[in-house]
Amino acid sequence: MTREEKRTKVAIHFAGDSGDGIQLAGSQFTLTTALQGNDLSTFPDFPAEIRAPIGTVAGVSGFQINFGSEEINTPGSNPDVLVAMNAAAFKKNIRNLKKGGVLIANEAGFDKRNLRLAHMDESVNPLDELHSSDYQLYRIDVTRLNREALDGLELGMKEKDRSRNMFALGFVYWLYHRNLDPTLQFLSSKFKSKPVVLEANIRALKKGYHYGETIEAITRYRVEGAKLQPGTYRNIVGNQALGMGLIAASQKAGLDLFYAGYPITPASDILHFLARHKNFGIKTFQAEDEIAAITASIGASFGGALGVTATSGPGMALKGEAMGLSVMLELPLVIVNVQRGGPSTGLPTKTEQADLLQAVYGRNGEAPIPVIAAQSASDCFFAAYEATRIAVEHMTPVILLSDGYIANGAEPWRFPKSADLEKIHVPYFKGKEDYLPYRRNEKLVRSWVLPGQEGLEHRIGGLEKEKESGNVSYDPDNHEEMVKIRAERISLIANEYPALKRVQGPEQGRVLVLGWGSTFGAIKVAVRNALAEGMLVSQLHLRHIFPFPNDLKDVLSDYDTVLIPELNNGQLSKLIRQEYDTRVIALNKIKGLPFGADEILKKIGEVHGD
Amino acid sequence: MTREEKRTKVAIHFAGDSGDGIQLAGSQFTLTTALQGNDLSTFPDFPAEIRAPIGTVAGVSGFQINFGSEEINTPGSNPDVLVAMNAAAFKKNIRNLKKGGVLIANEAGFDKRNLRLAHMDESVNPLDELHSSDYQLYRIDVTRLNREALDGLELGMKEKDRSRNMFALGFVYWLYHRNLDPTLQFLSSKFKSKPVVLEANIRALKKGYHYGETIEAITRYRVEGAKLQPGTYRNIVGNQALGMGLIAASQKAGLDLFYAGYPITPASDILHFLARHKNFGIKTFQAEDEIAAITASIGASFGGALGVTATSGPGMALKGEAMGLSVMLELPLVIVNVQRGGPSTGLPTKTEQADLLQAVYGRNGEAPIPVIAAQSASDCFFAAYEATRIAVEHMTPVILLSDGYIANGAEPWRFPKSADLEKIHVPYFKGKEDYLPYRRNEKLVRSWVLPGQEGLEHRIGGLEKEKESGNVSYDPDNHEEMVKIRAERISLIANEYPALKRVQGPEQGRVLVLGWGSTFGAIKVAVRNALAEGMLVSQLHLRHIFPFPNDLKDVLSDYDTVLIPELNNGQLSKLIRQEYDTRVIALNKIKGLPFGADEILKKIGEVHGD
Amino acid sequence: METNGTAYTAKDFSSDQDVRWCPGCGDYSILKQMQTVLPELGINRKDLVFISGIGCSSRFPYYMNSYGMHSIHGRAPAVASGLKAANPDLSVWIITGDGDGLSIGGNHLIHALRRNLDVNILLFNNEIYGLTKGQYSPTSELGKYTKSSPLGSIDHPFNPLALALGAEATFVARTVDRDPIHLREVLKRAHQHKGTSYVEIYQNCNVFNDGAFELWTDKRQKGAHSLILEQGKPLVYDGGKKGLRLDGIRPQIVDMDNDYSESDLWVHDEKDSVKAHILSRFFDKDPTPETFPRPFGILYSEDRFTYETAMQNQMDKALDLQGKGDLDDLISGKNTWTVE
Amino acid sequence: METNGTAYTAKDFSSDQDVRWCPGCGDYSILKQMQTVLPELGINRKDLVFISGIGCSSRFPYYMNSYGMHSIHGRAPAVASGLKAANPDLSVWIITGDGDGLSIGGNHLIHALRRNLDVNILLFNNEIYGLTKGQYSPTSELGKYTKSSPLGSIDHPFNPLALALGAEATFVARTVDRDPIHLREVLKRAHQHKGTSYVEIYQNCNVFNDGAFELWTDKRQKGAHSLILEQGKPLVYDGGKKGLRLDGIRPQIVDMDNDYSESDLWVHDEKDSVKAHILSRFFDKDPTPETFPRPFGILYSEDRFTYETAMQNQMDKALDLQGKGDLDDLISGKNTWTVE
Ligand SMILES: Cc1ncc(C[n+]2csc(CCOP(=O)(O)OP(=O)(O)O)c2C)c(N)n1
Ligand SMILES: Cc1ncc(C[n+]2csc(CCOP(=O)(O)OP(=O)(O)O)c2C)c(N)n1
Ligand code: SF4
Ligand code: SF4
Ligand SMILES: [Mg+2]
Ligand SMILES: [Mg+2]
Repeated sequence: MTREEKRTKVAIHFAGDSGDGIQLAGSQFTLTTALQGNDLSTFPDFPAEIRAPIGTVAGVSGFQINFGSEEINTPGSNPDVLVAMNAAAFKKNIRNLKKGGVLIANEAGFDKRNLRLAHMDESVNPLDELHSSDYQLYRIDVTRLNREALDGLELGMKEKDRSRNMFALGFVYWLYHRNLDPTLQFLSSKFKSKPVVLEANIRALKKGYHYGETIEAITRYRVEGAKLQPGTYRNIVGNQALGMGLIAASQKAGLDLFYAGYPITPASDILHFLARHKNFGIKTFQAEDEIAAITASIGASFGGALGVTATSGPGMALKGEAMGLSVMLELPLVIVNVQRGGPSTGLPTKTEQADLLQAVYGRNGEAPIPVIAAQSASDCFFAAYEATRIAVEHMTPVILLSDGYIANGAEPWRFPKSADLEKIHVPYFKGKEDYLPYRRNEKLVRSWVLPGQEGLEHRIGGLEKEKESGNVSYDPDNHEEMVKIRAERISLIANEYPALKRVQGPEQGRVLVLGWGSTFGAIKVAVRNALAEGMLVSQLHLRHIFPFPNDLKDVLSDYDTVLIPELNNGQLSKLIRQEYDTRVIALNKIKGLPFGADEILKKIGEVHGD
Repeated sequence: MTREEKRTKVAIHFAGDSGDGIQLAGSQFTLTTALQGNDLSTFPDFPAEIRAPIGTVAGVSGFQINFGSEEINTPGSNPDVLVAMNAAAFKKNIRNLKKGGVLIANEAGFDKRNLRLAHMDESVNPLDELHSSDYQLYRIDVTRLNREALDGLELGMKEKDRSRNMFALGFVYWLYHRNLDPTLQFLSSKFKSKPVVLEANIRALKKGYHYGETIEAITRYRVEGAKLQPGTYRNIVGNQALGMGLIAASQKAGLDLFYAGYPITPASDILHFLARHKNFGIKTFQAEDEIAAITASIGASFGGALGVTATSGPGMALKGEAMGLSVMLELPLVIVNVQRGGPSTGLPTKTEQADLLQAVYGRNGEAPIPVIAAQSASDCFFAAYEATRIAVEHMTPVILLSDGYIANGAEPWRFPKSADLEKIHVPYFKGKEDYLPYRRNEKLVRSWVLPGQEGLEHRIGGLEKEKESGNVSYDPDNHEEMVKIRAERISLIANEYPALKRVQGPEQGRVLVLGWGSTFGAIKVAVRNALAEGMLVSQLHLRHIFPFPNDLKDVLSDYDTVLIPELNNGQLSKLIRQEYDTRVIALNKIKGLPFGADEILKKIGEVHGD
Repeated sequence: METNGTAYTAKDFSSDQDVRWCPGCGDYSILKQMQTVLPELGINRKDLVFISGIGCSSRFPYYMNSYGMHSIHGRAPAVASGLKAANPDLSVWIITGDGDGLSIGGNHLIHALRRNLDVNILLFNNEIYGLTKGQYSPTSELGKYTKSSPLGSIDHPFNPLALALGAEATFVARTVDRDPIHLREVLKRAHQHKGTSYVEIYQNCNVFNDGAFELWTDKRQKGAHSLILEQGKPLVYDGGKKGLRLDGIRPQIVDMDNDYSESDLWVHDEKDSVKAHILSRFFDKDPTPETFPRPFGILYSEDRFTYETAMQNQMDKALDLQGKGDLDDLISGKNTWTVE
Repeated sequence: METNGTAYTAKDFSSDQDVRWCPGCGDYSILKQMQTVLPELGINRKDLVFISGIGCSSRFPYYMNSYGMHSIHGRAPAVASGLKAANPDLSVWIITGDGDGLSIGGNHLIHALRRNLDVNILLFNNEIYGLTKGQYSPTSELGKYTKSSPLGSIDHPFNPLALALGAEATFVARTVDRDPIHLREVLKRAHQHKGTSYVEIYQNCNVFNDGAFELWTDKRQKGAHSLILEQGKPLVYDGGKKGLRLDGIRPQIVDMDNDYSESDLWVHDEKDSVKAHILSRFFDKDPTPETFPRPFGILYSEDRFTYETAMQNQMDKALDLQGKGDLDDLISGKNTWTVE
């Protein structure tokens, strides 16, 4: 007989071979759960290889989702449920599983061969070794049961086994009272053209679902919908949100979007996404390399489009020279860096925040470029929108920093109406003549003339220019003045920032936890708990990193200590130390993984303590 | 009748058309003066165009030399003598000439055509306008006199006029009691194959020299040899010294020098210099671009050579990704940046120090690379030597910063004996087996095995590596540990620095003038004068910028204020603020020109005042 | 892109900036011919854009009274591709040098050629790095003595036209600074070609590589060494004294005075890629009696769809398939839920 | 570089790292054939180096028990050039992909080819970006549907062999992962060639571009579509049923059964650059009866001095002219003066 329990929060980790369709199962569970009104946060974690060797630990692909009836800000560190499709998946993740948690293991994945591939003792099945007290163990021979379920279908064993993920997913759906329809719809459209495969997946899913009933003394869990802010929601992935933000901004600015990119993990999906939306007047250009990508974007901006390029660390390193050119040209340009583990090729599929100083300083000469960062999957939309606004209204390149974690992560999003998005004003030249390319308005922004405009023909380039005419000038005083003007015009942008708002915590206190980018969620949970424990701690998260907000100085001065958690070796800490004299303590994690809230909470405790 | 006067210091500025051979005249005067035992400092200043339009101000090429019987550290700001070959040269430089200074003007260069080209009033000859009290004016019709001198030679007018520079030079030689022989020797070897041209130049030089006697009421000046430290001296230009430093270091390390470069002003001369010295076992490779240059150098280092590449700002911006690779590979590599005016293409032939932050931070991921700087033309030798020593002994890329000013500038050099240069130890792997590519010694340096060594075959690359084996590893903890190790091993280099020595000034005081790179000379003069005026000021100049010397903190703390003069918008200031809490005041000049000592002295006064 | 009646003169295309090339530089002549031929091309000045990289030659845009960008070293083809794709109505001219276009910029050049946007690439080939004061370039001959090759260059040079043909170019031509009429004619044809027109222009750098092309510019010698290509005409040169025929796949120099008549000769067909290939390989440096003449004119031209047309077609197709994009639909997506 | 008696087996060349390509990937076969053929090449393992860029294919060096470097994307030819120039005794193999070698690395590739160092370039062409999960590459066919070209690619692809010929390559060959014997033979010839050997290897990416080369690997079809080149042999294929002849410069497919005998056919001569050019252009995608077969084997090979030899000669010459460099003479220079 089946028991029922309620939960306010559950973290499930799906793990299996790269070939096992774990990412698909994970994203389906996410969509379904989102549609059931839970708040959630996900973290896909896959190997650098396309399909790392079968059965090996290196080849394990994982997907963790944390969902609940309460607010969720991180994918959670220790899952309540582990779905292990094979021994390697078990070996890699079992130590994280909460004591007393649910372990769903695919028996067939623990045979001698799989144990060997996972470099485990072949003579003992680790599942036999577990103390039943430690976990709620469900040993299911998914492979066999699934094959039975697909009996009679015109499919080879290989093809049949491909739907094992659906069987497992079905079982988890049952366990957590999930609704099958969204996935059924998804399958029908995905396998439109392959009716037999479709049938197989549907059967597998349903069979897994109903399998639950056949087990006795099993507990099912209910996780009510979350009391989120009223409104209409959707589920969103970071790179998708970023692409949408670019589209929205270009539309609001009345500019055609020209996107040039060279594929690189984890930025490629932005190219893929935009390429599917040409009906918004978007032109996508797959360039021969990152240098061609940014220079083509510059060319497009010169032609009157909104030039955008996206890449990751190694690609950024190649764009430095062209960024300098865009600084000289003073044309709108958005440069996106979806950061990954470095240095060099580093850890291509892992997340990191180590390209911040490169973004701020990685060019020859005095070449200031605004730098802003996205803090969550859905925030990628607003960050992209703000980056574009600054680029267009200030005629400047802007660097937008995201990272692998939020780029691939998903969360529910109370999305905005396009009508509510602020308008973006393009500083076109209004006159008919006397155009001086580098004459500036009160914000030191030059006005924009496009090729094709009669009588306003002009030339621009990368050599130093005479103050207003923009003609080449080697005059010493002019050079110094131009360097100062380029610095000044960027610093003026800070005047437009909204006043800084603490995310939570008192106006003054012992510790200010200052963050940027994807650490937002983990910091939020940590600070919430710290406050609950009665600590005098607040949270401030930066959207704009260069130039810093004018009011940052005051906020910092309201706290004894500023704690800066970063997924790098202390880069924002350096920038803060360089600008402000406050007591800075850095909390650095450089493991290619996001922070766990507990790691930050612990540190807050220490800092608050001393 | 001719008067004689003594001078302890004279600054002469030669100016004329790009085509007038000003640079050659200047360098000959330099060599001659050096050989006469004067201390000196020079500053060539030419237009970006190869031969900018004749007669225009944009086309003026200048060469300033400051020499004396006392110590000379800068080319001097306001010359005592101006040689103006045409109106444009006059227009551009007359305001700098000291009141009462000597003005040597080529009459023929002030005709209507030249006045028009210089955008000056054609109706009046500016020479007529000068108050004889203001300057000692020598109006010489160099063109005519020179043609007369070459009368009968088998040369067209054009060719004849080409030796005008020698005529003018000869006159200046006479005026300052210079010895003709060095230049005569130079000419004979330069025009070996062209006897007529040789004859023309010799005649011109001598005619100019003897012309002096024909003028009455003229003053000649004696500038005795300088009381320099005893020893043997030579005259040296920065890029040449840098090339020699590389050769010397490679020889002392017992490594073949492999240099790959792509031409770029002002770094190209390093390639030219090394290409002429293949007899030192040097291989030079003119690559298709800067990326190929650095990666070819990396390949050569992998093969057991000393890989070196040099470029300037825009080229550095392109090398960023490959620098990251070299950080991962932990192979010796020297990367030279002869800085020029930026950003972007900027001011290619002007000097600047604005690539410092790029050198320290311009890469993706946590990729620490030591950064060191050369402080004068001759110091380029020792800086290159030190860069190589660190690169080899620590198996790391090293960035060496020079700039256009010292790269092209010259000074006397009490050069070292090769025997006195410290040995450079190469951390070759001693064993025969059990080689782990990333096993480290106590300095965290891995040992070096070259392809061709039996039984030690191994693979390296840009992906994160397992701690000792160097195998690819995506393990989170290993990544963090490796990032820390790479940071630690670079910071350990600072333990080997010699203790910091103030250049001058008290152990404690009001103001410490902290500099790096080519500002050394100007700061030295400024601080000397400030001390003479009784101010409590000292000078400290940094060879090593990253990592900072361990004892820098203490030195800084001995002064109330640290004044940092830089030819940029305050980059070292940022780095100092970020590391130390001392009162930093920045003095920035961004005009493509070196500091004048007076500019710095003035600022010292202000700072010392408040 | 056509002029709305505006009749231009050469002067209309010269900017107010004073030209800063060395006296005697071949670049002057190219600039002049460009300004002279433009009025005939019927391009409205407002739609005219010159994009260059870095080098002496790349200063060109500053001297043209049109839109222009002096970009960075080697990247002009990429900049121009973005510009043309963003606004296909513009007449885009890429100005590059043998270093800018074939050394650092080689990759962008070959990719531009295969993509075939309707732009014109003018490669000023002086077989030297001019602006950096005289190092050998990818087109410098073997053994060339320069600042960076004091013992002579050991780099086997590129054959700029063979490279372009190998890179899928649809229009490949050669001309020379000292032949104004031919230069103008080729520029005109380059403009008319729909697709990427690649024109190598021999340009004398009188300061660092003077006389590099004397064989083909010197009055006395050029006749015997230059082969002027004309569509549909037999290949004759040296004032009609010499001709070329094909013996199978082997080109042959024949004396016209005796045994051969024009009807025996190879007839130029710029649509024939094999012939173009053979012509592009007439490339020997030091002349012997057997040396083939250097061809000038249009070696090859092919009609192929342009990149920007294909791009536009896809935009239209996307509209058909998906309908005009609606921002709110995009943002909300298909699966939403509401919290009261 | 020759083995000092050491007799190797394939096993000696496989490293301890587990291979991480997808099951069924064509890379496995190439790896295996390389390890199998190496013992025959007489290279001492200590002198063997593999340099790669980034991509699935570029993982290759990790699996070879030799020296190796997995460098950065597109730069392997430059890294290898520096390595070979620094130590000419090494046997240097460059492993690259159609993206690594022809997209981001295109410029280094063509410059390596013209310089002609004695290295071997193996271009694993799977007509897709594998490691980044399936975008079209510079060799993907027009209209290809990929993640980055949802409406089909509009980029006219490179012809990798024609590009190499245009870039002055001295050894140009094609082979395929599924034909072990041919693959080994070509690798052997590549090694033997003194100069840069450029080998395009058709490689099946069974995950993102499965069957791209079926025409030339599928038992049933390949006969009719593959032309195996053998020096000095007439061009016959389709089990001898079909042959190729040259009608002037025009290649022609002829039926052997009737009117034509082998003596009428085009005889393969890998030294003939024009023939190589024509062969390289047998490149149509979708087969029709008129479609020319795809040539496999050595299309072209030419003897030209290698870069490192020329470099060494200059080093020697420098020694003759200047004598062995003396450090103190260098530092002091010719003009010195002494201060007492
Ligand atoms: C990134 C970068 N590298 C190098 C340079 C230096 N540079 C400027 S022009 C040039 C080559 C010029 O040769 P070419 O393209 O043939 O033009 P030319 O001056 O001969 O007309 C070089 C190497 C630069 N400006 N930028
Ligand atoms: C500078 C840089 N840009 C982009 C990437 C991402 N990237 C890695 S491999 C690759 C292309 C792989 O295609 P190919 O060379 O054909 O190799 P394959 O995987 O198909 O064997 C790309 C774009 C990178 N690693 N570095
Ligand atoms: S250096 Fe040569 S190419 Fe450059 S402007 Fe002078 S003559 Fe012309
Ligand atoms: S993705 Fe394709 S090329 Fe890469 S390993 Fe898998 S099958 Fe091979
Ligand atoms: Mg050139
Ligand atoms: Mg590929």
